[in-house]
Amino acid sequence: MTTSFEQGINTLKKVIDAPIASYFSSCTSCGLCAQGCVFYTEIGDARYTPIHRLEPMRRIWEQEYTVLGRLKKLVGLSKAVTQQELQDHVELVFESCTTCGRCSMMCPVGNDIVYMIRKMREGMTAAGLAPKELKVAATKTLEKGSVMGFPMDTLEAMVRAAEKETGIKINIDEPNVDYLLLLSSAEVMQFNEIIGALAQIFEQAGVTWTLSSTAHEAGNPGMHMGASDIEAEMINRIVAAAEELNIKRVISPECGHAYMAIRWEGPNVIGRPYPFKVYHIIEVLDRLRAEGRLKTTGCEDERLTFHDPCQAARRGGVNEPQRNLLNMVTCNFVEMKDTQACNWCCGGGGGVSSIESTEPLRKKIFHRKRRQIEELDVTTVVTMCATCRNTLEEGIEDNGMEVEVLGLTEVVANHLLKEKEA
Amino acid sequence: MRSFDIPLEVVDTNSRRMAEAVMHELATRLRALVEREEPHSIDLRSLPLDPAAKDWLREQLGQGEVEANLDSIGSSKVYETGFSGIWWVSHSDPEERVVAEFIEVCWIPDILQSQREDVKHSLHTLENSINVAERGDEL
Amino acid sequence: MNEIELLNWARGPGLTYATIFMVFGLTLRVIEILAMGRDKELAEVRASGVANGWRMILKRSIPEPRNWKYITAAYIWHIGLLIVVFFFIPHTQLFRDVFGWWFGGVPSFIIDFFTVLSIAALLYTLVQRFTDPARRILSRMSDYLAWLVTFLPFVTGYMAFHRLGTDYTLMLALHILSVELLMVALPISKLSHAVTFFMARYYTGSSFGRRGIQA
Amino acid sequence: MTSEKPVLADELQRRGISRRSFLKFCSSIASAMAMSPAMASEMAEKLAYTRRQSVIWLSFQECTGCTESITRAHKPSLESLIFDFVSLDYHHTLQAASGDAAEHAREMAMHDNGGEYLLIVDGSIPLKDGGVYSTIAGITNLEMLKQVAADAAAIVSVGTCAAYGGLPRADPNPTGAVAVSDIISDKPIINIPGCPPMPVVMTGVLAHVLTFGIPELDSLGRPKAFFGDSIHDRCYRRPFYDRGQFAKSFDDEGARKGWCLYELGCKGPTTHNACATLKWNNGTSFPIQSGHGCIGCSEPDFWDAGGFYKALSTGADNPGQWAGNAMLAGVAGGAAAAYLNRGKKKQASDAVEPVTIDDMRGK
Repeated sequence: MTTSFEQGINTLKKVIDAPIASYFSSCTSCGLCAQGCVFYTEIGDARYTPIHRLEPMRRIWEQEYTVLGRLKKLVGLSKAVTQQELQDHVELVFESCTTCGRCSMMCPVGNDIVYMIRKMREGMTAAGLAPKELKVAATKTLEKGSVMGFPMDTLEAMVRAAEKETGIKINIDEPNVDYLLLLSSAEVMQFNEIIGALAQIFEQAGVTWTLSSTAHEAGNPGMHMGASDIEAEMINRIVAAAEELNIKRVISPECGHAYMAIRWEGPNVIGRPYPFKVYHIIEVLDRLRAEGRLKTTGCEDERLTFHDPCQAARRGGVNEPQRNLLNMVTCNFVEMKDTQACNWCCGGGGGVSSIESTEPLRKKIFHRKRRQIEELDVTTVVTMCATCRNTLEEGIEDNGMEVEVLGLTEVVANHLLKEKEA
Repeated sequence: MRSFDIPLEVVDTNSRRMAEAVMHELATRLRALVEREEPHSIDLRSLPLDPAAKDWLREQLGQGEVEANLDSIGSSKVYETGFSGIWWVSHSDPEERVVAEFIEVCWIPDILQSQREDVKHSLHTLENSINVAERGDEL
Repeated sequence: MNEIELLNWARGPGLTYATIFMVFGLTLRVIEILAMGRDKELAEVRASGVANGWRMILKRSIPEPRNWKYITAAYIWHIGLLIVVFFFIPHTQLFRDVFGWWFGGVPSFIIDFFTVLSIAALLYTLVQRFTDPARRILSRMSDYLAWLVTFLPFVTGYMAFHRLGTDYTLMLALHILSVELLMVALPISKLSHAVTFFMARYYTGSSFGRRGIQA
Repeated sequence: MTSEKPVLADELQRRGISRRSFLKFCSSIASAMAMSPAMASEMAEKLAYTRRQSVIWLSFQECTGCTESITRAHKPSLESLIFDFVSLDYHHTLQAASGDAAEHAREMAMHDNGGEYLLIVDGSIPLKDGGVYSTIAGITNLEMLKQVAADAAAIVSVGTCAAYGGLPRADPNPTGAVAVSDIISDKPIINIPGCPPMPVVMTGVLAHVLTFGIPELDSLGRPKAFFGDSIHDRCYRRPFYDRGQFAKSFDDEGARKGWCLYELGCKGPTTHNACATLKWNNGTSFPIQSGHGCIGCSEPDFWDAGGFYKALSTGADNPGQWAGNAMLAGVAGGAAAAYLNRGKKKQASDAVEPVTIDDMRGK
C-alpha cells in the first residue's frame, strides 16, 4: 500500500474489536494507569497517562461503533480525528511507551491498555507515522534477514568461532533435530558468547539442535511498529524453516519482544496455528533442569537480583523458570521490590531504545530502575532479554553504578558441570 | 387479634429527656411568676411525650392541697401540684376523653376563676329571682 | 405540579421510564460491544482463558495497596454505594417488589454512616480530579457530570432521611428523580463501566490466562 | 342586615352555655391548633363579640362522608359547638327545606350577606362534557360554584375531593373532575383535605377564621397548624422506624408488637395531617394505631400513588414488568447497531492494503 492518513484511520477502524470496545466503555478516567507508567511517574508529564495516549482511537471507537457516538457525530458534538492529531500522538504511542504493559496491571476495570497501544501503532504505521528507525530495522530484517542488517555469513563466522572455542559442533540447517534455535541480532552482535554457552548446555543435556540459515533472526520490528503484515512475513520465514527442517520445537532467545512476536502474536498474524511449539530459552533450560539433564556445580555468591523483561514475564507468562534456574546456580539472589508482573520497565523496550530521539527520555526514566537496583545493594543484575541487558548496561554506566549485568543463560553456563568433573 | 391489643407504648428515650426539660422550664417559669408576676401555660399536647414520660412528669410534680372538678360540657380536673403555683389542668369532653391538658404556672388558673360575663348573668338572674320572690311575698 | 404529584410521577412513570431506558441502553451497549467480536486465539495456549477471565473479574476488585493514595476514596464510596443502594431497608423493599426476593436490610445508622463517608469520599475524588495531573488531563465534561449524577442521590437521600432542607415529600421526590437521572446516565456515560467492567476484566483475564499470566 | 344579629356571647348565654365552658372550648381549639395557650382567652374574647357567620355549604361530586365526619358525634361534642357559632344557611343534605325552597334559601343568604358569607365546598367539580355529570336543581356544579364564589368572603374546600379532586379525579377521571382551586382563583381558599377530614380540624379552622382570619397555609393551601407535620413525624411508632423494626405482614410478630408499618405501605412520611396527634372518634385512635398504614388521604392524587399496600420506596407502577421488553428491545437495538458496526468494520478492513517493505523504505 501507500501509507496515508485514510489508510491509518481505516486500519484503526479495522483493529477495534470487542475487548477494545469494552475497555473504552469501562474507562472511568481515574488515571490509575498513570501510576503504572514509568514515563509518567518519572517525568510527571500528564500526557504520558497511558489511556490518554489512545485518545484518537477512543474517539474513532466512539464515533464509529457506538450509537451515542454516531449521534454525537451527526449533530457535530464530536470532532473527527485529524492527521495532525495522529502526528502529535507519535510521541505518545511510539517514543514514550515501551509497551511494557505495567499500566494494564493497574487498571481497576481491567483494561489491557497496552493491547490497545499495540493496535494503535498498527494504525499509526498505516498512516505512515512509524518512526524511521523502526522502518529501517524492518527493511534490514526483510532484506538481510537480521534486524541489524548483518548477513548470514557474519553469524556463520561466529558459529565457527564458538565451535572452535568449545569443541562442540554446531549445526546449521540440520533437519529432524529436537530444537530450532533463533537468535536476536543484539545477542549475535554484542553477547555472542551465548552461542558457545548454549552449545555446551545442550551438549551436556543430550539435546540436538540447529540454527537456520534462512531464519535465524528472532527479533521482529514489525511487531514494535504494529505492522502485522511485516511481522507476519518474518514469522513466516521461521515457520517455513521449521517445516522444511521438520523441527517440532522452536526456541526463542533471550529477547522479550521476540518471544512475544513468535510465541504469542505469530500464529495470529499469519492466520494459522503453528505445526511446532515455541519456548523461551529459559523455559527450555528449566525443563532440562526439572528432568535432571541440566547439571550444574557451585553457585554464584555475589548478591544479585533479577530483572524480569516485560514481554517475557509480565506479558509472556514466563515467571517461574528463571527463578528455578537462579535458585539452582546462585546463592545470594534477592527479588526486587516490584517484580514479575509488576516489575518496572528498563525503559528500552517496544522499539524505544532504537529511536534515537528518545535518549533524554530514557535517561530520565532509568532512575526508577536505578533506585530499584540501589535499594537492594547488589553487585549484579541478571536478566533474560538482550534489549533489557543493553539498556541496563547503558543506564548503569550513565549513572556510574558499579553493577554488572548478565544474561541468565550465561550464568547457568558458567556453572555447568564440566565433563571432566562429572 | 383485636386492634386494641397492639401495644401503644414505645420506649423512647427522647420522650423522657423532653419530660426532664419540662421540669427545668417549670423552674424558670415559677421564678418569673414570683419575681415578675408572669403566668405561663405549657400545652402538654404540643410536646412529644409518650405516656410513660407523662406519668413520670406527673409523679415528679406530685399532688398538693387543692383539687377542683368542673362540670362544663364534659368535666375538667384542676389540681395544684406538690409545687405551689404549678397547676395541672385537664379538660375532658362529654364522653370523658381528655381534649386538652396543660401545666399552668400561675396564682390560680383562669378556668377556675368565675368569669365576669357569667357573674353578670348570675347577678341578673339573682336579682330577678329576688324580685320575683319579693313580688310573691307582696301577693 | 406540587410535591406529591412530583413524587407520584417519580415513583410511577418516572421510575418506569428510567428503568426501561437503563435496561434498554445497557443491553444495547453490551450487545454492541460483544458483537465487535475478537479473533480466535491461534497461538498454543498455556491454559484455557475462561477460568482466569472469571478470576480476573474478582481479582481486580482487590485493592492494590501501592496505589492507596489514589484508590482509597474511590473504594470507600463504591462500597458505600453498594451498601446504601442494596441494603437500606426502604431500598430493599423496592428490590423485593421488583424481583420478588431480596436480601435483608441493615439498620439505618449503618446506612447513615456509609452515606456520610461516601459523600466525603466523593468530594475528595472531585478534589483529586482537579489536582491529580493524570486525572485532570483525562477529565472531560462528561466525567464531571458523571460525578455529579453519582453524588446527587447520596446527598438528596441523606437530606430526605434526615428531613433536611425542604419538605420531606419534595426531598424524597428529588431523591428518586436524582436516582432516575443516574439510571438514565448509566448507559450513555462512562458510568456504563458498572456493567462493562465485567467484560473488560474478562477479556483481559482470559487473554492473560491463556499466556499463563495469573494476574 | 348582619349588624342586626346578636353577638355570639348573647347567643351562648341564651342557650345556657357558660363563659367558662366557652373558655374551655377555646382552650381545646387553641391546643389542637398548636397555638400558644395564652391565645385561648384572646380567641374567646374575639369569638364572643363576633356575630353568627353566614355559611353556604355546597356539595358537589362527593359521598357525603365529609358531612358525616363532621356531624357524626352521638352526643354533642365540644367541637360541635362550632355549629352554634355559624348560621348554616344552605346545606342540601342537612337542611329541612328542599327543592325550590332550598335554592331560595341559598339565594337569600347570598343576597343578605353578599361579600361576607363563607363558602364551604365538599366534592369535586366535573368539567367534562359541559359539566353534565353533576347538577343541582338543573345547575351544573361549575356554574353554581362560580355563582356562589363570586360574592363569598372566603372559600373552605372540605375534603380531598374539593381540595384536590379526590376520588372522582383518580385515573382515568371519567368526569373530568377538578378541585375548587382549579376554578376559583380570585378568592382566598382554605383546603381541609382528608377522606374524610378530621372534625376537630374543621372546627379549629372555622374558629380561627371567625377570630383571627385566615390561618397560615402551606403550599397546598392547608392550614399549617394541622397539616404542618407529617403523620410520620408525629407517629408514636416512629422509634421503630428509626430502629429498622418493621412489620412484614399484618399478622406477624412485628404487627403484634406494634412495629412500624412502612413496609406494609404506610404513606405516613409523605402525608400531612393531624391524625397522629388529634386522632379520630373523639381522640380514640387513628389508622396506624389500629394496625393499618396511613393511606395518605389528605394528599393530592392519593388514589394514584401505586396502591395502599406498596411501600413508599417502591415504584408506584411495577417498573420491573417492562424490563423484559426493554431488554428485548435492547437486544434488537444492539443487533441493529452490531450489523451497522460490522458493515463499517468490513468496509474499513477491505479498504486497508497490506503494509509492505516499500512503505518501510519510504517514497
